Amino acid sequence: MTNASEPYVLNIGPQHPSTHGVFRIRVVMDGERILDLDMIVGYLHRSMEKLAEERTYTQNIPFTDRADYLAAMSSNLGLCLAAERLADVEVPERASYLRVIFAELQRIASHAMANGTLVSDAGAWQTPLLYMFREREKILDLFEMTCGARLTTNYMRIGGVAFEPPPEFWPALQELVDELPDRISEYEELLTQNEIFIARTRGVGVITPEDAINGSLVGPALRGSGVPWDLRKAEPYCVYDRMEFDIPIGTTGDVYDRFMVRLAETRESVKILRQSIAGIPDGPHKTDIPLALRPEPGEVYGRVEGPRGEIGFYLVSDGGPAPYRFHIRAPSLINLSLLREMAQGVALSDAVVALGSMDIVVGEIDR
Amino acid sequence: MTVDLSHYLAVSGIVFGIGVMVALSKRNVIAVLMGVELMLNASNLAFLAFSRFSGAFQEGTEPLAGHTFVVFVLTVAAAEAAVALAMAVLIYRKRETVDLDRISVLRW
Amino acid sequence: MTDQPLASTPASPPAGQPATPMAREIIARGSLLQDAKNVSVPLKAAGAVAGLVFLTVNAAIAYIVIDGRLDGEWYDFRDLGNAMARLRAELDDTSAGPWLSYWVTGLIGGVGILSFLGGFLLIGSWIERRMLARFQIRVGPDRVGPFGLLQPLADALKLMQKEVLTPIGADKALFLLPPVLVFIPAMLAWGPMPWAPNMSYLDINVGLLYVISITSLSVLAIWMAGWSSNNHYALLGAMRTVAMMVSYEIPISLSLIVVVLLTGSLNLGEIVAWQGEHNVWLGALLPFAMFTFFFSSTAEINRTPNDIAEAESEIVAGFHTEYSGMKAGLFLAVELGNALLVGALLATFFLGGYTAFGLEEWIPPYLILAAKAGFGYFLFIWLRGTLPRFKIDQLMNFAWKYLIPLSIANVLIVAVEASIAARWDVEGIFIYGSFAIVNLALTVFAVRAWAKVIGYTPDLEHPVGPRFASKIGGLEAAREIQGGT
Amino acid sequence: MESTGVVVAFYVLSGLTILSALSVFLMRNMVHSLVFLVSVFLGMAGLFVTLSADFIAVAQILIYAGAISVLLVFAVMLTPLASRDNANSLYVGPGVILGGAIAAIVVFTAIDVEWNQLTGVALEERGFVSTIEMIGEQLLGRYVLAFEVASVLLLFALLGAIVLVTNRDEDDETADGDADEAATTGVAEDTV
Amino acid sequence: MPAGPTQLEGGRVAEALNNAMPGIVTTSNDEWVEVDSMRLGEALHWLHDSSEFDAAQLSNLCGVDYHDHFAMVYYLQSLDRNHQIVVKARVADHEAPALPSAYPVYKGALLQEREVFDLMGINFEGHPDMRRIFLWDGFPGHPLRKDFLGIGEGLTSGLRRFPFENKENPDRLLNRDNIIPDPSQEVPDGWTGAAPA
Repeated sequence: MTNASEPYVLNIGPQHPSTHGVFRIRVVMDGERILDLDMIVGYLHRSMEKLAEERTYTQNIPFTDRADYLAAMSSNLGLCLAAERLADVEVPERASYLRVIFAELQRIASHAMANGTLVSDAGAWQTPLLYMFREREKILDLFEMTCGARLTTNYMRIGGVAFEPPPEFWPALQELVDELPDRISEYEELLTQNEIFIARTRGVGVITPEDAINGSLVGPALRGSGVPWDLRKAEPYCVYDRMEFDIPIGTTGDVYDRFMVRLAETRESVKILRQSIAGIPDGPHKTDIPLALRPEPGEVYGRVEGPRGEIGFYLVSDGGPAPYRFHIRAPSLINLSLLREMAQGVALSDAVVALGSMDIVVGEIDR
Repeated sequence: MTVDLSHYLAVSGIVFGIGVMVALSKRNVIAVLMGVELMLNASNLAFLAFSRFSGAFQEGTEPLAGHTFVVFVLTVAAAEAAVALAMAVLIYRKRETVDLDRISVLRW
Repeated sequence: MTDQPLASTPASPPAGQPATPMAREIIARGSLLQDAKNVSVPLKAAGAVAGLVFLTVNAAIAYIVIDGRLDGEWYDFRDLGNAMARLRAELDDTSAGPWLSYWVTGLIGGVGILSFLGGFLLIGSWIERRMLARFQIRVGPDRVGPFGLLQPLADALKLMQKEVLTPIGADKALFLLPPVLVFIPAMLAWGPMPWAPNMSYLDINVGLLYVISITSLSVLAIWMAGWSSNNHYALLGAMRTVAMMVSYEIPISLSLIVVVLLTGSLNLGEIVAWQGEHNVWLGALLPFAMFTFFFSSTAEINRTPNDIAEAESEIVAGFHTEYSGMKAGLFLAVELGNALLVGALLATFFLGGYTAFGLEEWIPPYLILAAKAGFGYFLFIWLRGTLPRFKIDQLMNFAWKYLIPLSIANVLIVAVEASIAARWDVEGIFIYGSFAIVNLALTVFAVRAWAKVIGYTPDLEHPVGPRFASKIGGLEAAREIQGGT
Repeated sequence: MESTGVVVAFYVLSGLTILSALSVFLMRNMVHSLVFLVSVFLGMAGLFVTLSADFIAVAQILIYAGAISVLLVFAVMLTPLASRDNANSLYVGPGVILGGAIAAIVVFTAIDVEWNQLTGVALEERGFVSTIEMIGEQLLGRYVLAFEVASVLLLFALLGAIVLVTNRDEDDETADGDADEAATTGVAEDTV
Repeated sequence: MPAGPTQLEGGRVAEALNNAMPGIVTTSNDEWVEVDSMRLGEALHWLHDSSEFDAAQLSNLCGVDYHDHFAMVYYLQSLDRNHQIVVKARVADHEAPALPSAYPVYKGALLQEREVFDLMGINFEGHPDMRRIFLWDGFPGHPLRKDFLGIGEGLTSGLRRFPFENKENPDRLLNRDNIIPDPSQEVPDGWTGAAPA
């Protein structure tokens, strides 16, 4: 009865089960259908970019943990790469391998979280989420035994990594890598053939490749639309140029494709983990840098392929020990550029699932 | 202390009268429909009372004719409510009002 | 970000005063014990009397069940109806007359049902949470009491202590009523349930219609709850519930009309007796009706996969978003009770009720029925732990385009079979066995055929796994890959 | 009917019914009067039970309290907030007078006329008879033509309701509205 | 060499731009090309449409405050060619800075420009809804400007020396050199800037 009911305003969030974090949407609805949508963020704003101007480059690494608290390793790596390129710091090879290992582990953990919450938004009462937390717990245990922290790791350093992993790290990692493919196929059996899940996600929140590129979408959101773009191959950092892996891409760019792309990327990450475990050389795990790193004046934009896409760091140095300008290019925020177009005219249930498929982290949106 | 046919008929008559009041004096189409439903209920009660107290269960007499009539009344009431409410919704869509004082023309 | 201006620092409270108005209000409100002290004396007395009556009647039931003797004479303890009959006979002989026996037996029966349900509500949530934990490789509640058995009690106490809020702008009267109004049908619907050959609290001829109509009453209470909450989530949930319930009344009625056609009675006891006498479960004869009843019931009582009325990921808690404290507790209790009720109805209509192929001669039939109802309840938990949620339009389409036409066809087919069974007096096993086979084949065929007719095909030709690209690229590469396949 | 239970039940139920009907007339809020209308239906069902019309009572609950009231709910929710008051029209005076006159006349007639009816023991010994079989036989025996006509009427009411409220310009995804008019008639059809 | 590995020569982009639209490029070096701020829109549009550069995606966008002017930095990238183009625009007006919005060309600029407007105070003309995104309406000032803390002309709130690098004069993070001494209350000589015990 669309034209017999009056439009009304529904206020979703800041505390709502399906806005992962303190994220608020003001929706104008007509019955079950969304007419207009306004995104209200900033409840978690900590003004990191301003604070960073008063800390040295090394002191800024913890901020990147707090920005994307689900993919701390990748954010650390991004800042370290940018700062190294700015200050011409050489990174030993073992450190690069360690960085690859931890970044891929982080990717697997983050994708497990993203897919689990997506399925919870589709209404499965947390069962897939908790299944996917199994491997995430194991990965976080690996982080803990290496750097002492599970979530905000603060592990990467300019010129390498902070610590050498303990000897019991490697057998645990090998065991995890051996069991991961079976687990992933378990999830595929659990969900990808489930007709209710397919009916909820196929054809929902479709993004065409043109819109995805023009809307600055990155990561699985871009690859789900069928654009084979991955920074690990576009400008290979660390030792990704030596790794053999493929880029999974979707077909129609709907929620189901993003889900499947994330699931397949975990398989590719397992491949990369195997190769890097096989090929990691001995040697120092970091080069010593001066306590007060003073790059000569200049600017740099370093970027890595995080679980949510391109995490970029734009640093301007004026010769001082602290960056003159410190900007984080947050994929979670920029992937939401198309949220309004995606949500207009669809039902509330579809909008919730589409938002979940963009895999936002509010700490990174607000910074 | 006893209860017989006249009591039931009295209750039926009172409810019917209230139904007439509602149906005649309300401005909202839906309220008028409520009055009609009240009247139908009252008539059902009268049917059942007659059927009960006039030896409906006797052999030879017409068994439960009143009940059968009530079944038909229920049927017609359901149909009438469905169509009337559909028309009310349609009128609101076309005329943006369900006020009987403002709905003065039959075709538009 | 938001629209409010800069927050000014609050003035420091005077010494000895609680800091915030909220704290002052809480301290002024006092604790649960103080509230209990403030209850007026007659209310206390009435509560004490009611509790005493409840306990004594329960003790009487326990005595009858355990001791199994009534004035020195043994009776068949497998059927408590006999005990009630004896008791009624004893009381009829007394000078008080028949009304005393009516009241006493009615009170005992009602309190029996209530205490059974209360016991289930106490244990049911624990069962559900533990089973869900097992499904989700968790442990579940295991802290309060042995194996966490006292967890529901702790939850109930917590809910009682919580403040019962009434939102601003809510319709006070209509907001107060619904928790009670949804509780009443959930209790009444247990009336005609046959626990044993003559052990049924409300043995009426229209039992089946009675169950349908009574359960259809709760939709109004739910709508009142959602409408009076002055909350858009609640209103959305209420309207979803109303639309879904009136849509799924029809498949339920049709699937039960089939049962009536075969058994030739609306009386639940006779339906069960028919199954016991022919040694056949109607579920085997009418697979499609059983599926329709089960699926539609999940929609009626808001269980996964059809719990769109309280979809926590879309509309926070649906129609009872604004309810807090014991009011919300009542809603949750009604959900548990309804799950068990649907399990019991499923057992009664389709799984042979209290009969179990002669086993009811040896173990009490009411235990058999309770076991079958528990099985239905387990099915609900299983679904909840496994399946995602539908969308409301998908549910509506499923009801109107799929269930209802097939149910009508089912009614026609079973009418023909019933007339056949009525005319031929062949050995029951042959004719009903043939019916079972025919119905199963027809169901499988008709489901697939109708799916083709209405153009529903599961979307599996879409490549389930994503494609893989070995080289990067942009729009051109994407178009090329799309064109390549 | 002298038995105390029936007498008490009659007076309680009739009081409930009449008071609820009056509040349907008096309530200023459409939703409140709708709730009272439902209680009128339930009280009527109770009165039917005292008349030992079990099938009709249950059908009353199912059709009126279960279906038609839900239909009214949808009609009320689909009309805007502005027109949800239960205001009286210009004809309130004549309406009240006419309704009161009808009620008075019927009550007077009912009490005054000496009905030729069974009472007391003659009624009690009839006892309670299950009405379903007899109604069924009547519907498919003597009144079969009326039965068919009623079913056809229901079918056309269903189709008409669907046709009336279908949006022709735009397809309606969540087919609430037309679904529910159809639902009500469908339920009624099943129970007949 | 801080330039990105796939970054294009600024000079090449500059001459291509100048051939297409004479006089649009103000300066350029091997990293970036700076265009006339008023004609930024058409420059982005040309780069987006040109088959040679094919700047299909706006990768990153941020503003820098240089005390007397702002610099807006646009990182455009071509996914098919796999290269990156850095376009800068100089916003001379430090009081009421304004720029043409990139939204008509790149939808991805929607939220990034709102962020810049919120934190840096640069107003983008042609943006569909130019509102604060993180901070609430009525928040005084724009935090990412160097003069946000009111430290005064030419003095930044940045870090001059690494803390405790200079043993005899340990600094707090906010350097005392950056603070204009308030004549009303003179800084005592013994004040080391360390946190009071």
